Amino acid sequence: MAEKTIEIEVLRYHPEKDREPHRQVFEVPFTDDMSVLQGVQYIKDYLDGSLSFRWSCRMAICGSCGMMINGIPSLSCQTFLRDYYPARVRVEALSHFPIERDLVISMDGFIEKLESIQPYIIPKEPRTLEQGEYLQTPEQLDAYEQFSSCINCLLCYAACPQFGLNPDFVGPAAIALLHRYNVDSRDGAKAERMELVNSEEGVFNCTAVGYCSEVCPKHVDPANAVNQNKTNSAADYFLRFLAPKGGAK
Amino acid sequence: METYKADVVIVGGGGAGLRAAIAVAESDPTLKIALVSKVYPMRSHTVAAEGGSAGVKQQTDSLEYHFNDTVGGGDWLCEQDVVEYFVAHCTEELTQLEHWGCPWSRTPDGHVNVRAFGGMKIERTWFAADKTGFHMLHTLFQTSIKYPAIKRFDEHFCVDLVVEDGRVQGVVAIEIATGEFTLVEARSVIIATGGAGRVFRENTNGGVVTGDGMALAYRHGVPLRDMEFVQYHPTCMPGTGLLFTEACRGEGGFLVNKDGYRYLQDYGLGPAEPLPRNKFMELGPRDRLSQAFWYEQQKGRTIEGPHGSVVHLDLRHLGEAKLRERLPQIYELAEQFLGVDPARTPIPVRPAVHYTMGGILVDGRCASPLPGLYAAGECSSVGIHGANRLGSNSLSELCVFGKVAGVEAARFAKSAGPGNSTSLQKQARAVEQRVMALKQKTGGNERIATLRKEMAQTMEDGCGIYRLAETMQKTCDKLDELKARFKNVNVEDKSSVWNTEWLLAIELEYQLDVAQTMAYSALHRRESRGAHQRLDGFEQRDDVNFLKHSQAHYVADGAPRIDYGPVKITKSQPGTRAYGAAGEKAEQERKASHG
Amino acid sequence: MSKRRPYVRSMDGWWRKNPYFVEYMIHEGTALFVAAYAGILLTGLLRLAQGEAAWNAWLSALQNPWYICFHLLALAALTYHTYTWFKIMPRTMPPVIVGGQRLSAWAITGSGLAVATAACFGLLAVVWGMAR
Amino acid sequence: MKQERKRSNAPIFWALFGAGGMLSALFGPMLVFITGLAVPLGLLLPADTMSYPHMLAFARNWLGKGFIFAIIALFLWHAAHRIFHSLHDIGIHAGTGAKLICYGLAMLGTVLAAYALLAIGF
Ligand SMILES: Cc1cc2nc3c(=O)[nH]c(=O)nc-3n(C[C@H](O)[C@H](O)[C@H](O)COP(=O)(O)OP(=O)(O)OC[C@H]3O[C@@H](n4cnc5c(N)ncnc54)[C@H](O)[C@@H]3O)c2cc1C
Ligand code: SF4
Ligand code: F3S
Ligand code: FES
Repeated sequence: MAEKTIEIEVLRYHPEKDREPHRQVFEVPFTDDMSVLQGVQYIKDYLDGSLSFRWSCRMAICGSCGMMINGIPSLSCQTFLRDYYPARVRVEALSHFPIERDLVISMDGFIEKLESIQPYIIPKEPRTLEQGEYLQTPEQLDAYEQFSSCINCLLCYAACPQFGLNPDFVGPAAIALLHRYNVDSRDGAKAERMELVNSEEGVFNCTAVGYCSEVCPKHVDPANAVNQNKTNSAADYFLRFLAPKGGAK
Repeated sequence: METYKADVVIVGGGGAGLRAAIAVAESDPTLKIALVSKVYPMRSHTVAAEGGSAGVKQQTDSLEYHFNDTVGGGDWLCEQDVVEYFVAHCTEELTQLEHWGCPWSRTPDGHVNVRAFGGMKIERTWFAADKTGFHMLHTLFQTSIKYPAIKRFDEHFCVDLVVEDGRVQGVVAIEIATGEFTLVEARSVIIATGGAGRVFRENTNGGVVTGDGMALAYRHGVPLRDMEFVQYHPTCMPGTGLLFTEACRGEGGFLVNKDGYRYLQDYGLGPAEPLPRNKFMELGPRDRLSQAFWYEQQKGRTIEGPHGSVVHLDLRHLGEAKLRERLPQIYELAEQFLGVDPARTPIPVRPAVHYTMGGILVDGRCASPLPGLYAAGECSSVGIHGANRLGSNSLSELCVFGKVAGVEAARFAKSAGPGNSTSLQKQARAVEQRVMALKQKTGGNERIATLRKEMAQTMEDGCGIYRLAETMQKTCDKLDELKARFKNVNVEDKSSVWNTEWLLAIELEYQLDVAQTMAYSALHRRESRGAHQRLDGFEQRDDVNFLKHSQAHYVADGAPRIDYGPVKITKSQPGTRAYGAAGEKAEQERKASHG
Repeated sequence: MSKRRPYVRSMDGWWRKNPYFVEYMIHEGTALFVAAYAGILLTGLLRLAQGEAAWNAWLSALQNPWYICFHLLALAALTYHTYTWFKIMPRTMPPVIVGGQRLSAWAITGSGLAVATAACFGLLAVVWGMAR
Repeated sequence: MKQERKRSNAPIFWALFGAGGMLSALFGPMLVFITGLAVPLGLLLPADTMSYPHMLAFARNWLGKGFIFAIIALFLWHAAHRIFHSLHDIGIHAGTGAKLICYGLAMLGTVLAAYALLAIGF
């Protein structure tokens, strides 16, 4: 019996050789339970060792294996070849990011953004270890838990045209994480973080396209975080003259 | 070559490495810390841990119970003084994580909730739904951003340690994005590179879990301890090996064979009851459960699937609502990867390699015999897991001993004098030449993937759940052969930017070293203990000859030399390791004899 | 020297490449009709200020088939705007908790649409009442 | 580590956009139907619904004035904001120019509406 195969078309780019990206098609043995990641791994192992991509966990939690699969930002480890077979699958580095090589994008910009949002608890009331844990009811947990589920896979950035048009936009995932800390009952630094929300790189770059939430593999709903913060920012903008301390500085 | 001068360099940005970095920063904010990781820290494999992290929390629980569970679970091959320190510091560390923002699941009144876990007498496993490792790792990573003293070298691949004047004084790393080398000088070095599960075929580990740090220390003369103890997790996805957390059983899941029978009751874990009971049935320890699977398979009572035999993990009786709340990730994994709705259909599972109990030999303060070198996390053997790790002890270990390693490395750094930069540079250039040679050489004809596959297969054949001298010997021989063939490996890609083929070759060499230590240590341990079970006349535990830690020493161009070190026993004399009703009886007897 | 040379892809024509974006451009495009319709109303208002003759001229201009056509399209566009406006709504507001449960996205969109329908028919009733 | 960030003045435009969007979502379809279809075609509503006396009275009433002003001005601001962003979206980065035209026209419309409503008297 002839083995079944499937064609995978990969957007290749080698900074030391190519002026611009080009497409290359590989024929890969196909089984029903193979993920796109496994297909790409097969290429690397047996057809072309120079193909570069990131991956690790294979279980949709480490966030490294994001790729455009037939034009849609996806985690390649939880996208299955069977959903395309027998048609060809097109694989490309995540949109809107600079391509370092093949399917590897540059993460530098995102990491800077993540660092800029102060992604840590700045306690409302400091507590010593002897005092034990902060009390936090399941409802209080629920207020931010969804936003804390972000695996930094950057699919949402690849989905967001406003980020593509303006790479300085802080963007969906970073704002979701910012929001996660702002609404955590233990945190007291919302005012500090609002400065970034309010800034020209902040939430108002978003035109509520909403595709970021559509592609998010972890149900974070980053669009919700961004758009809630438009309201917060607008309130802050207009009310700063009224509030005793003038809202955020 | 770029040089960066740090005080402490940490290799590994997983839970242990990040916790260590924060500990250094908090113990002395003036120290410069370099955190080197081959992946962005939040990609580290700690991210995949699902079930939870142990720490005594309830009134009904005690440090003594946690101690006894751990030492008994480890089949008495634990360093008991270290276990004592460990259990005494788990809760504090988990509370610290809570203060840093970890979204622990809560009870209705707002306290942190705990769940049951295998081999644990009382519920003491803190959890954040079924994404505990994910939340711990992101909390640690994001918190680490607060400390300006921590300079990260993300996506930098460490290729060697530099040792000078009898102490370690830095590391050499490749910047993956450029292919260029950096020397990070430091007065002390912490290795936190995680486990080595990927030397096996079917495993729960991520692609990055290749034992690099173990191999680095080993090649510099630090022994790897207890490497024969490799944990098989009983409930993994056939084919890929992806994990269904033990919390599935903690929440009340059943394991049934092809007749729908809860077979664990036949292996000293009964009686079978409808509700989960700690240390009974499905909540027995992993080694026992994996062994029971093996016997079921021998008896032909497993189910044949496309990826080998399976049994069923039955969660149906828990109901969709509870599954979605407590085990949401598991629900999605089953749906997406297997097309199984766990509220309606049992999940096919089989054992797969999960955890490396052994590792870099360190004392209770995380110091290795090589001055200035510390290790923490799965790559280390600090002595708390013995012959079998209990689920949820490892995440706690990352925090407790990550911190210890950080504090100790900071202390060492402050007391040690500066190194001689010129000679460190010289060494680093030699490292660069050696590693570049691997890429530049031509004419090789061995494929990386082929060697890797053969290694993984032979490890599975020889060092599986049950072991025989003959097959272990075959595995040892095969590994020797693979090491020889590695000299002939072909790296097609000669370029600099993001040359992952080159990195895979370097990893493969690390893996072969680590695999050898596992196979040879296993061959030499002529008894059955914990995760190391033999069927060739050594079916019993042998405390007279083998209540000892194995130590594998590096021998250039040869097989590792195995010798043994003592086990520290303080409070708990080796006893029978019993679970289920027998376990309960044994405990009562023990209590009675203590008066 | 670093051999890194990250390649930045062009954004040209991005909105044609994915049906999701095409839909986005269409619902953004409803703004053209909103603007044009506001322009017509503004002209009417200016005419009203100029006196009865001017107003009546504007009123009869509205009977021109081109105007009718435009208003048919505008009706479709504004209805679509209403639909998409409330469809995005759940994405833009804080969670609404009712009886300990989060209100689902569809419940929010549904209520929005219900309110809009009520507003429209309320308006019709008021106009009808005033005209009688 | 923290750099100075420039505060965006978008909230003003965004608030107007949002208000106009909400108003047009609530009343838009019916308004179009009434003024653009029902009245010109003589459907459903009495023939003199939008007769001069009726409308004059309406526009002289405080409530009527407010309604007319809100509809015209906010619709314009809503549309201007979207059109401005869409120009950016399709790659016409006219920047300040486009901004001036879009928001400028909305401003002009607002002023004209206010002027007309004042001219109509009370
Ligand atoms: C699927 C799964 C589920 C688990 N569930 C649980 C659980 O519920 N409870 C529990 O207690 N334990 C659990 N464990 C075990 C536990 O998660 C691991 O033991 C632990 O996370 C290891 O953490 P670590 O910090 O030692 O290493 P890792 O998190 O693996 O990090 C290793 C780090 O080292 C870096 N590194 C490695 N090599 C190099 C190199 N050459 N150069 C530079 N950097 C390098 C990597 O980039 C990475 O940052 C689970 C394990 C798995 C696989
Ligand atoms: S918000 Fe969702 S899509 Fe975006 S990075 Fe996080 S997990 Fe990925
Ligand atoms: S896709 Fe982009 S425009 Fe806003 S809603 Fe999401 S951030
Ligand atoms: S490999 Fe980790 S998310 Fe896909």
